[in-house]
Amino acid sequence: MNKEIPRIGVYVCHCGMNIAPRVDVEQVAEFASRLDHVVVARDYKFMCSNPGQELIVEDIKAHNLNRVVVASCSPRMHEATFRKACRKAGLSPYNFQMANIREQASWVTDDSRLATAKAKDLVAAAVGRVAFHRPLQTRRVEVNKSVLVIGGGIAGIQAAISAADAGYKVYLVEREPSIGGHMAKFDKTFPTLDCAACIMTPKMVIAGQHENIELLTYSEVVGLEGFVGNYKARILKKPRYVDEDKCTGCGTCMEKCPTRRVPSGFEEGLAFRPAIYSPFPQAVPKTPVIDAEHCRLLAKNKRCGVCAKFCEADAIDFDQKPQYLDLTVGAVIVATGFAAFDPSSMVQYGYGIYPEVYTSLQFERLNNATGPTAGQIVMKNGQVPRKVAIIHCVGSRDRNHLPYCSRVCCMYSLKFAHLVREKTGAEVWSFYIDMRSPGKLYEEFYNRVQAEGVHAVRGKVAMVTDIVDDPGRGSLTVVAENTLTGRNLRLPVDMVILSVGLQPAEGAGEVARMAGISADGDGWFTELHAKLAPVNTPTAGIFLAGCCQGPKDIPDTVAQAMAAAGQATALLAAGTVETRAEISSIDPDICSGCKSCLQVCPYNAIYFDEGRQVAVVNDALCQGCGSCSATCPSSAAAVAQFNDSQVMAEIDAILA
Amino acid sequence: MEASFEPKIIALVCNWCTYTAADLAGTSRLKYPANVRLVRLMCTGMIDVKYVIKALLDGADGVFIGGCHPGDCHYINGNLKARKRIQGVGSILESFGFEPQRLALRWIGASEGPEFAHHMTEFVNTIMQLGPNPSKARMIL
Amino acid sequence: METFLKNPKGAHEAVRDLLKGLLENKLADAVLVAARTPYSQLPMPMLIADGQHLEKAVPLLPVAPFNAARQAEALLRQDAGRKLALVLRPCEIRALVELVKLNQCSLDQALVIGLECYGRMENHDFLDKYASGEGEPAASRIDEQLLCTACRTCTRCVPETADLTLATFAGGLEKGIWLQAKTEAGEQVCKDLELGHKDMDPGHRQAVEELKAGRGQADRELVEAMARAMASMEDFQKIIADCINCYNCRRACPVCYCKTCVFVTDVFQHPPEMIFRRAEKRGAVKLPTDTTMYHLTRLAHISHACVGCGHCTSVCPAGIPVADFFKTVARKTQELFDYIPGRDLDEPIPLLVFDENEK
Amino acid sequence: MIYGFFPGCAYQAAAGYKESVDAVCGLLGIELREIEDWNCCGATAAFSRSQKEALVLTGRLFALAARQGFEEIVTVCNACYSTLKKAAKLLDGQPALLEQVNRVMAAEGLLLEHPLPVKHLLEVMLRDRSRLSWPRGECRLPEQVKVAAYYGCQLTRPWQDVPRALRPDILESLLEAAGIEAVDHSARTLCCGASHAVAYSGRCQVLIDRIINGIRAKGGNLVTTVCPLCQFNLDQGQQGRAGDKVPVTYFTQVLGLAFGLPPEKLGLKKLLVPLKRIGL
Repeated sequence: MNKEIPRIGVYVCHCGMNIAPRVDVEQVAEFASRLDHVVVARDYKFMCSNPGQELIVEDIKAHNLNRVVVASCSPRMHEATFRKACRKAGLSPYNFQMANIREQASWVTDDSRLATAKAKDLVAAAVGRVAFHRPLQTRRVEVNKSVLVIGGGIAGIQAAISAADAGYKVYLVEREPSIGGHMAKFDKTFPTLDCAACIMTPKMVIAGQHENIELLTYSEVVGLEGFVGNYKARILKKPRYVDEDKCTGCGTCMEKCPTRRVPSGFEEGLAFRPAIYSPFPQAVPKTPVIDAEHCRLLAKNKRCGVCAKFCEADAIDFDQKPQYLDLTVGAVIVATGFAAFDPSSMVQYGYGIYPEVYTSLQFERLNNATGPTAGQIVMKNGQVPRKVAIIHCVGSRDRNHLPYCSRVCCMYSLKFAHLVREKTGAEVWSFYIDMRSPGKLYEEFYNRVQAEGVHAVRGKVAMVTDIVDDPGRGSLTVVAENTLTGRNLRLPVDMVILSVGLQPAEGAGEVARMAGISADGDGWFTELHAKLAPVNTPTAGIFLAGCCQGPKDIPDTVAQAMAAAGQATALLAAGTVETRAEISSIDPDICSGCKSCLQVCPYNAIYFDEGRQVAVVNDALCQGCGSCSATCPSSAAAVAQFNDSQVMAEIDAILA
Repeated sequence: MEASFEPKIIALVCNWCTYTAADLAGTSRLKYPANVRLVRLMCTGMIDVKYVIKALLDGADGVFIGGCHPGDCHYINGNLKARKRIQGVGSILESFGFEPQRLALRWIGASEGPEFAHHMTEFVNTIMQLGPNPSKARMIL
Repeated sequence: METFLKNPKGAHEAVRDLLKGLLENKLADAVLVAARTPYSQLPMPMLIADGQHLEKAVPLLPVAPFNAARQAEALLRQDAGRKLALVLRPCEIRALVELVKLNQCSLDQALVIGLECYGRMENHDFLDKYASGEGEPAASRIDEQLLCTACRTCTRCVPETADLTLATFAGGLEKGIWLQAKTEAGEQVCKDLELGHKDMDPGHRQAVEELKAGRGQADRELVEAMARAMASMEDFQKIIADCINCYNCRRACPVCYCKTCVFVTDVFQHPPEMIFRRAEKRGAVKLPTDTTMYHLTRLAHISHACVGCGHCTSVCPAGIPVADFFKTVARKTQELFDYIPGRDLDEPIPLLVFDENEK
Repeated sequence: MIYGFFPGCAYQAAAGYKESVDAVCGLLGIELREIEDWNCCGATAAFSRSQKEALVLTGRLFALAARQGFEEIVTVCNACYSTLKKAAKLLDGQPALLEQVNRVMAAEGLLLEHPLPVKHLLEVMLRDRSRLSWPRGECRLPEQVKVAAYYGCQLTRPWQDVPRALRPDILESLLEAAGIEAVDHSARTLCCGASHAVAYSGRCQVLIDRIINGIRAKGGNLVTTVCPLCQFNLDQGQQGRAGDKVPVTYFTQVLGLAFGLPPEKLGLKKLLVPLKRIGL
């Protein structure tokens, strides 16, 4: 029962031209002024502006209001703003309610009469409900001063370094044997053409040696629970069969291993590796792993153990078992990156059929000084190509595959074009749908590459075939239409590069589930707000970095990684977080001890007090989902801000 | 003055998915019937059967419940609990002559603004065809 | 095993012998059984510790002012360090099972003796008819028409989870009563009391079938009639028109287990302006408010667990057939959740279990 | 096994197609029972004139087949196959169209509830192989014969559901089942220009040469087709050809040879590019 009589102030926002013309705000304010307990009701151009907020503050004092309603945009936009204003005037921020008359009325309704009617209802609902609001108590709880970074690509590495430099413990988890991700495979980077290794390797080394960073390579996150400031993560360390502490990284084992022809994932299948391997020379850590599937001893259990015989450090350990690590961290940065689109499904481009058709990642390796050809752009037969075709948007902007633009394939294709021209002098034909070069120095790079004599053809390639009209002029024919000239084209070439699109990394969905973050239709993780919270997720304390949130180039990835680290460390620096006020509590005088709530609570946040035979909420664990309140027939369990009286008052007012 | 029937619909939606989708529909300026009144809850899992009963007894012409797709619930499985509860109360209300179509449960994900608008339009049309809530005219004791 | 408890004085005496035996052999420290107080015509649930008092026990009389499950719960709420034997009707046992599921009590210290139940009369009918106790019916069957509606339409009149069952339907009640052991505990008791085995009266099964068949018919007719009678909110309002919000029905209900009903908490103590608003909206509003809300909510909360004992109707001062519309709705909800209340301790309560693949 | 067979107009005249089909089917225990009173499917021409008329032509075939108790229609011609598939897709999706067609066919007392599945004999042989009397013995086709499978454009596009439409391999699988290892080439579904052979023979020549060259480049010395139009066009299209000619056969002719059936029963004499070029 309401002891204190509510004194409510209602503020209807014009939001410039966003609400006002469609919704008759004066009428709504006048309507509000006649509602029960409303002491003052006004309309104003921009409630979120300083004068707007001041208006509230002054009224609270002048009319000693004890409840405030603002009718404007979505609470997901400005609830925090107005709660602050209330607090500033000495009013509990929880004695506030917002009515969303922009996203849910003015913006979605043509008929201004209906929009106004809807706005009135929503205001009435807010007023009806706010009368039942109570000041809520929150506690501050310690934030664990460490960060978990999931994914060891450039995004994860940068985020880890930034957070570690800020003085916080960082756990960097990477499922491959080495950190580095995709960028480690690249040779040059657009538009500046500086060598990827030259800028990447130092970062990897820093990450590897940083006293605040604990590298967990060849490991995966298999469990994640808890809440902001206090996440519990379970890490699976896959058996390396090599003792990281003993191994000196001398590499003898790799030379001696009798199994030699395992296709190398890092080399995109262009080269082979032994069963005991370290993916690439600059790998961090250097410690190799034994690939149990191909190891003669582990897989076929033949008598082998050659690696062990030659290992002077005696680091080989065939008895290693999977290990589980349980970490407690204050924040989590998700940087699971992307996977390159596999073009084998697009039979018309002949990938996997014609040896001289390469994916972009394969071409990166072909270019790379440490790659299978030591950086020579040559065909399988060792000869230098005379004519190379580069096909943009393979899989991208394609209803049958990836509907969206990969954001990087135009630029890296131009980079390829440049490299081919520079290294081989070969003729380069680039087939594009639209040339997209938005970014600092990108357009300039495009112009430069054009000037280098690259033929750019606007048109999607129909097919690549090994049927050639003149065998002397290349082993492949690219069939396409030049949509600018309207002419069909049968272009003989020696080599075709497929600039494939980007898709979410394998297993990203699992990570999303564990972290309780959502993904869009294409599988990219959704940020809290597209513009205003690009690295945050709806789950406090979990941040996004890099391509896991959407296709990105390296500069954007690094920027976002630093931003994510910034957000995470800001949270840690604060030292404590305010506990959620909107959580459940159980009235022991009403509870009948039936334990139903214990059964439905997804967080085991309710325990049973055997002495009093009642259920009790652990407010550190409760997330406020209300499973218990909806299950409890006597409503002994109730979520603050969402209790029966408040919700039913809202419904009551809408239908009054 | 029996003007054209403007149904009033109470939509009990979860903060994370359907409410977000509604905002998205707004920012995308998608138009849908103005008859819907959203009541924002943290999760469909907190929807008490009383809310549904009250809304219909107080004359709502329809009750729409929108939550995250199964598996996507921000609170792991609140939506699954809701689904079962709503089935239960639905079958009860049905025995008292409430058409089952007056109570709808749909999954609308955070990024599904267009779907939100679509479901609203669809539901409002259904209610239009059903006509006003029979209990509306009568005095409810 | 089965056996026949002989006693020339008839069934009630035979039951008393059994219970006396339990007490004397320390198989139970006390017995909960319907018995007369020195002053009452109606048998009340009585906790009997001394065999002397068993002479007043009349569990087979066709009347019961309570669903004794609530009294049983009170005694079994926590371990009292005593063993309790309970003589209960099938609907009482079903309710008790639901209460155990709801963590309200435990059967660890209980020996449940169920009786095959011919049904009960409404208290006032019983008193009118047998005020003097003259010509009081023996344990045997009485005219169905004398029974309350719930019992007349009850097909679950044979105990389903009792340790021991008093097989009233097997007949021979003037010479004693048949006893069946349904659980290990029950078997043990029979051994301890050295009750020899005797093959069940062959007529028993048929008697049960016939009774159930007749009741089933009555049940279907009732539910169909009721479904028609409450086909719209307006119809339903006519049915509950005289409700005075006394909440007796939920107090009498053995599965309405809430210590405090939400309808007597702050949630429904509306601030006056809210009630005025309702009056202004509809022109007038009946007080107390939320009567329909109360009945619908109760249906939503526990119709799946309704054991059909009918006590809600019996206690209603306004003569509202609460049990009838509960039965009608429960039929649907229990079918929907494929749930049969009181059948099995391990059968989970529907609203507490859910999974992604449910439709 | 008995199949509802739609021969199509080009079948009878096709060089040895009928002979070889009869011979091979006889051997395998396949009975192709002609749909009685069948009519021309209308091919692409009918559709380019009027969709409704085209759908009546095809609809009638489905209706007849259904009435004669067949559950699917088997063809031996890509054009028929493609046309029927297209019709089936349209009629399945749009009750209105089906209604129109039925109204016309009512005059004949025909009613079509739903179109039947359409299969090429090639697909049927592959699918039902286990239930056919497939010869056990090893392949009788001489070593030096290098068979190249040619599908043409209409078997896999645009209405069909043959996997890897642009580089199918079901014909290769069938040949393999007869012990023939087909050459791996890229001309499988290139258009041979058949439908323009008369109007633009010059342009077609380029296409034909491209196909033949593509096959020769991969060591193929015998083309095998699944369609009268393809066979005829590729066969006669080589007459003016300067370079080495390659015999163009029907898949049933090659199967026949592999199974060791007497050549004279396979109508091989009717081929324009003679088989003796490759010592047959």
